[in-house]
Amino acid sequence: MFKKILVVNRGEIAIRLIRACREMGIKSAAVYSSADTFSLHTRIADESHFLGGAAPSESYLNISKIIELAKRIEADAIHPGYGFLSENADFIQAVEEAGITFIGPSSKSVKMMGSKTAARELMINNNVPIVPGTTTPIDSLDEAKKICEGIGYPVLLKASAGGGGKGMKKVFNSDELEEGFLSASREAKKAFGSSDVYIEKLIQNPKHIEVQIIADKHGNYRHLFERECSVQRRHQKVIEEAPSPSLDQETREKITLAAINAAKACNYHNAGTIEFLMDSDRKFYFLEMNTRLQVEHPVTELISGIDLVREQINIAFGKKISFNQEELVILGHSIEARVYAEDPDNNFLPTSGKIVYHRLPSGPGVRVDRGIDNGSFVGLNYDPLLTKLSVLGKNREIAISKMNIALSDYLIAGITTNISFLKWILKQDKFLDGSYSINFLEEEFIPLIPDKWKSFQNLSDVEAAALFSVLLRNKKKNKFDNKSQNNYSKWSELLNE
Amino acid sequence: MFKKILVVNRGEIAIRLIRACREMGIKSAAVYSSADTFSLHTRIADESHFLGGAAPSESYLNISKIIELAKRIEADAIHPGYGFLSENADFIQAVEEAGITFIGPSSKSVKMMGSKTAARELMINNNVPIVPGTTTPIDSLDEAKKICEGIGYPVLLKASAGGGGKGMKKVFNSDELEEGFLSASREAKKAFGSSDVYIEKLIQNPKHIEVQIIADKHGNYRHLFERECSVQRRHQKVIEEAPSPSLDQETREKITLAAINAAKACNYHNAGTIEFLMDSDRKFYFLEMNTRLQVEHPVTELISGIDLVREQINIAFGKKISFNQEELVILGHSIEARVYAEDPDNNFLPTSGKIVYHRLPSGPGVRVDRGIDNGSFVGLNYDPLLTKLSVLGKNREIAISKMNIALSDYLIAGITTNISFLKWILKQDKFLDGSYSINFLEEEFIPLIPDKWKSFQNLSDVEAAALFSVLLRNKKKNKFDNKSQNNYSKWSELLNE
Amino acid sequence: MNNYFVTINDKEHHIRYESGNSVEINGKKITFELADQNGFHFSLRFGNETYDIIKVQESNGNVSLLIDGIYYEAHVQSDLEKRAAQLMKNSKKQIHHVEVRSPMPGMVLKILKTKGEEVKLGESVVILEAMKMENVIKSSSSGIIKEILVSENNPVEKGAILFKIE
Amino acid sequence: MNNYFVTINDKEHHIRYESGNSVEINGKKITFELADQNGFHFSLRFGNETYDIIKVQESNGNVSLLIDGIYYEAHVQSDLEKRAAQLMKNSKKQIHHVEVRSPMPGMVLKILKTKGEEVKLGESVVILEAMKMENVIKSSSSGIIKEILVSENNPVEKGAILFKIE
Repeated sequence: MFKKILVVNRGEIAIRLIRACREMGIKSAAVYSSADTFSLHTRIADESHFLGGAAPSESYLNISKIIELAKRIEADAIHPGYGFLSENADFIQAVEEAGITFIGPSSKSVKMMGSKTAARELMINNNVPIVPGTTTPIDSLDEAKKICEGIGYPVLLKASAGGGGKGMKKVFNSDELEEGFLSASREAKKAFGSSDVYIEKLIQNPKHIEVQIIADKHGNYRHLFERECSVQRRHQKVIEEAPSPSLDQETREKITLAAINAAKACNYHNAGTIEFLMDSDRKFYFLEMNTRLQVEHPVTELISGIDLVREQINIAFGKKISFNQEELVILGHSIEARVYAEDPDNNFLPTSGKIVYHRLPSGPGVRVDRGIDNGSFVGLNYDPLLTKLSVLGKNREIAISKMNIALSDYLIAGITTNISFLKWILKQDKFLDGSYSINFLEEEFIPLIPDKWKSFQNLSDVEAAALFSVLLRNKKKNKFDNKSQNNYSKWSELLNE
Repeated sequence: MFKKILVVNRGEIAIRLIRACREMGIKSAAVYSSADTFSLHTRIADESHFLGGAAPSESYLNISKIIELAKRIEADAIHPGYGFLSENADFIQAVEEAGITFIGPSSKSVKMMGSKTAARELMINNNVPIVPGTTTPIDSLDEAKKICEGIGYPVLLKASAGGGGKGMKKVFNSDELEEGFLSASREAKKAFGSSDVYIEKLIQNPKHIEVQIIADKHGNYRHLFERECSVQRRHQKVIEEAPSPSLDQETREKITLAAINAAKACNYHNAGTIEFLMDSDRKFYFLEMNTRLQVEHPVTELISGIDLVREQINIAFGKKISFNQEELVILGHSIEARVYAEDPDNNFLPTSGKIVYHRLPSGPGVRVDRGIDNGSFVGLNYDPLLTKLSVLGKNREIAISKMNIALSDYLIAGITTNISFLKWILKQDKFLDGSYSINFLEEEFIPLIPDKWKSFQNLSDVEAAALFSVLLRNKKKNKFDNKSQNNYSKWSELLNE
Repeated sequence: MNNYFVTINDKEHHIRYESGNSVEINGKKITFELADQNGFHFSLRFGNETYDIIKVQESNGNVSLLIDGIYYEAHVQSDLEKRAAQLMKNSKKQIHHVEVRSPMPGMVLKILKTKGEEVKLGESVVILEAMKMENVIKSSSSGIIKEILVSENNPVEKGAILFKIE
Repeated sequence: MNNYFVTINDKEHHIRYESGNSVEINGKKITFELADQNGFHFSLRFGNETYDIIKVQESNGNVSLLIDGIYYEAHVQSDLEKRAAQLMKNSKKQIHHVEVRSPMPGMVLKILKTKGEEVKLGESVVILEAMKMENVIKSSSSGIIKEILVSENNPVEKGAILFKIE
């Protein structure tokens, strides 16, 4: 087995990977930027190495520094996690050329799937259904206009090299096209260095269904069922579940088969995810393939009993997949909620601060993947994901119930998070009956501004006023320790009269 | 379903039960003594009620107060947890007579199993193998001498009404009998109010194997496989696992059948545990039946996927068991470690203090059941169990590995715990190869005093000295906040020179 | 001063502090038990109900709390402050001003409204580039744009006023 | 004073504090990075190794830490204290006294040794009743019982001296 794995990531996923190494008796090496000097992942790894400044280009995205480090510390494998360099074919090629094993697919597979337009062509050739649209980047606004008239509005403009919702715009009629096209190109250029944009027919109110697959270097392919990730805000997933509440067994068989065909088409090995859009008739269309471990992999691990990271590492080493397709059964229903450092009351903009109090949820059926600890500072340099809460219940109703309890138990002080928002989602009819589409949040949540929380409060106004006043009373008697938080001036004024 | 369940317990098990109520949409009512005013279980319950003083007799053992409370708040069911009143037939009868459902067996079943000697007789009549010995209490030292000569030394003296190791003494020859008999009687009298003691043949180096069973009020009986709980110190379990590393399938079938026969013999309904001793030839002997939820139930829940508390509540309400015997498969290997407020360096005596920092372990396959939180005060009034860490892995090796990581991740400041001791256990050959018996800790650990930790340290002396000196250095520069801890006088002296 | 006014969901409640573990709210006396777990996290009991409370923020008399994980906000004033505010309000002839502030540092990419234009609650007013994303800043109030304090392609600090709405 | 002695596992190490993030140990200079997470929990890095350290206890120069969850203890002395201790030791003719203390409040049920009797490391000396259990107190040293300070059926406080061993 590998002697030492270099984990080129941070936050909760770095910790997930380091734990897997420790479990397998492999030495783990972490990396950190100047913004992560003592972040949790550096403390639990066997060793940790400084890369450079807080800007990703100086640290987590710096290919030459990472390759140099891997050689120097004699790491025989590199795990990229998700984001950062995980789908960067140049990086993978550099790793391969340095004689180090990349825990992931070959650079060739990644290249085949890296361009959305090339991937669409590949799917067409392999009988995987795709959304009608262009397979090559659009050169000009004129060309865009012609294409849109061809496939009919509404359409979706997408960055060719994109992901995570950046460079993605919906256009409902020809009047909106110009602004949408320019905005998408600008964002694409800034986020990915290429302003290439392509056009797709917009499937209205679709569900986001994705299939987890895994493949080894011996030509074995397995699927681990589907996940539903339609609870999205600006194309960022917020809550995921497995299995999907909307799939029947027939569609499950079709969609998992399509996913395996997609993986075979690019001669894939490693864990991977094939994303589909599904319309209300359960017709599904290939969206893209993520050639890496996915943020939401815990829900699949929980319902399948398979450790995907362990499989990834074994596969990269040349071992075969440890299970047969027939052995897998769906063990229950799993839900994941992403706890972000962002403020639902303030356009979901990222928040920062020092975590002065952190109470994790616990109990049967609760899994916590977290990147933070008491005392951690959360800055604005990186993805605002703090913690993933996942639950496993015998059925969906129990899973929702467990998630509600876990979210209530999770207390964080010192930074604003989206926990209240997550709890709000779990109470919505469209979520409870499973009918939600990817437009759910935009339709249901956004119009509530600014009174969105009130419907959710379960104390009467008098009860709440009483609670506030008792805390005031307490403060009057015992001066607060204001060292770790700010903005207390007014409160103090009130009490010092 | 029940409208409101009164949970008559405290600590981690009260929290486990309150969570189950919340999951099932049942109102939960907690109780507390003056030592538990704001303990975690009172905060997560829907309502909480004061019982009385810190002494258990004034609160958690006060039958009349509890019955009065249950009536007043209109609880339609009572869950006793484990310990306290959970196996008190008088209490159960009082609950039954008050027209409230007891979530547990009938008082009649408990009475049948409550006296160890009566239980032994019942087992003999139902073809469940028992350890040779007396079935009636011993009246005098003379009688004890005669019996011991009959069954042969070594013998074990046990309190008839006992449990948890109290009133239990090993006697290896006739010289030791008098002291052992008197000591066992004394302890029995103090702990249980009755000095009745009986005598059993001592099985040397046995394993403690117990079978989880569950039965409903419709005559359905199921077993949920076995647990091995041989890692014991003074008859208190420390680490448990499921399945047992020492059982073969043939013995598993025999012992689970014997367990179901034992449960049938007392016309049982509810979750219950039949404890056996198993010798090196895998011959097993009935030890006792615990007519309640067991501390170590999480390992069974993890390997079976069954929620035992949910089943208990449904069964008490009159529902049938939710699964068939054939549906159950062993999903993996599970281990539980009990984190106690006790000092392994000081005869394992209980410790107390305020928890000023609490970092819970997390990650895939880790379950945490805890009764404490940041800021909790741990006193000496009750059982020193703080937290149960349980893990599920595909096999025993992975489970051990996960437990090692969980124990490393679990940091507690403000109170001495046995975490180091638990880590020590997980490194021992006899634990790793599964050959340990119930004498394991006494034979392996106790002789190490007082240098037991040194073999376990993985830093060189110089490295450790460097760490100590850096902390000293830091202290010199930045004065500590000494408010929450004491005993810093000398340290301050050192630095103020 | 022992008199305070707590406004929640636009309803004002009169609080009078009593001695010991009791306060009077709207003339009704209530008793409580309170535990300060660590300065930010409190446990509070009224009767049989126990609440875990996390203080989220407080500034200018606006206090927000998570009570058993659910978000509440209130405006807290002493009677002195209340009278002062009343006077201010009268002198300003009850014109309601709202400032739309930048929630984070970034670059103003586009300003979608002009001075004097009408704007509705929730309508987009500025596109701010931050975190490599284009973030749409929406108006937190309806009214007329009175003043625009930023310009396109210029950076803004967190908390900087973008617009004033009347 | 910048000179200290840290004794771990009976080996003494000489520490000299340097300026900035470095100390000298046994003549070798090492640099470090340290983060005080909350007064009890520290993160410390030497080279590529990062340690999570929890302070367990400190009294009379004896310091115990959990370093990545593993227990370590050390005796820390300044050079002044070291010299004082040496003098004390010489004046007492190197007789080593050990006191066996009660680890918790309880009732002395039985005393198993008499004055002048020999006792071995780990041997039982007292049976203490506490928490409704009979707790056997073992000797933390070998030697001769010099003095017994408690009697049967009498209560003892936590930390009270039970025996002195010479």
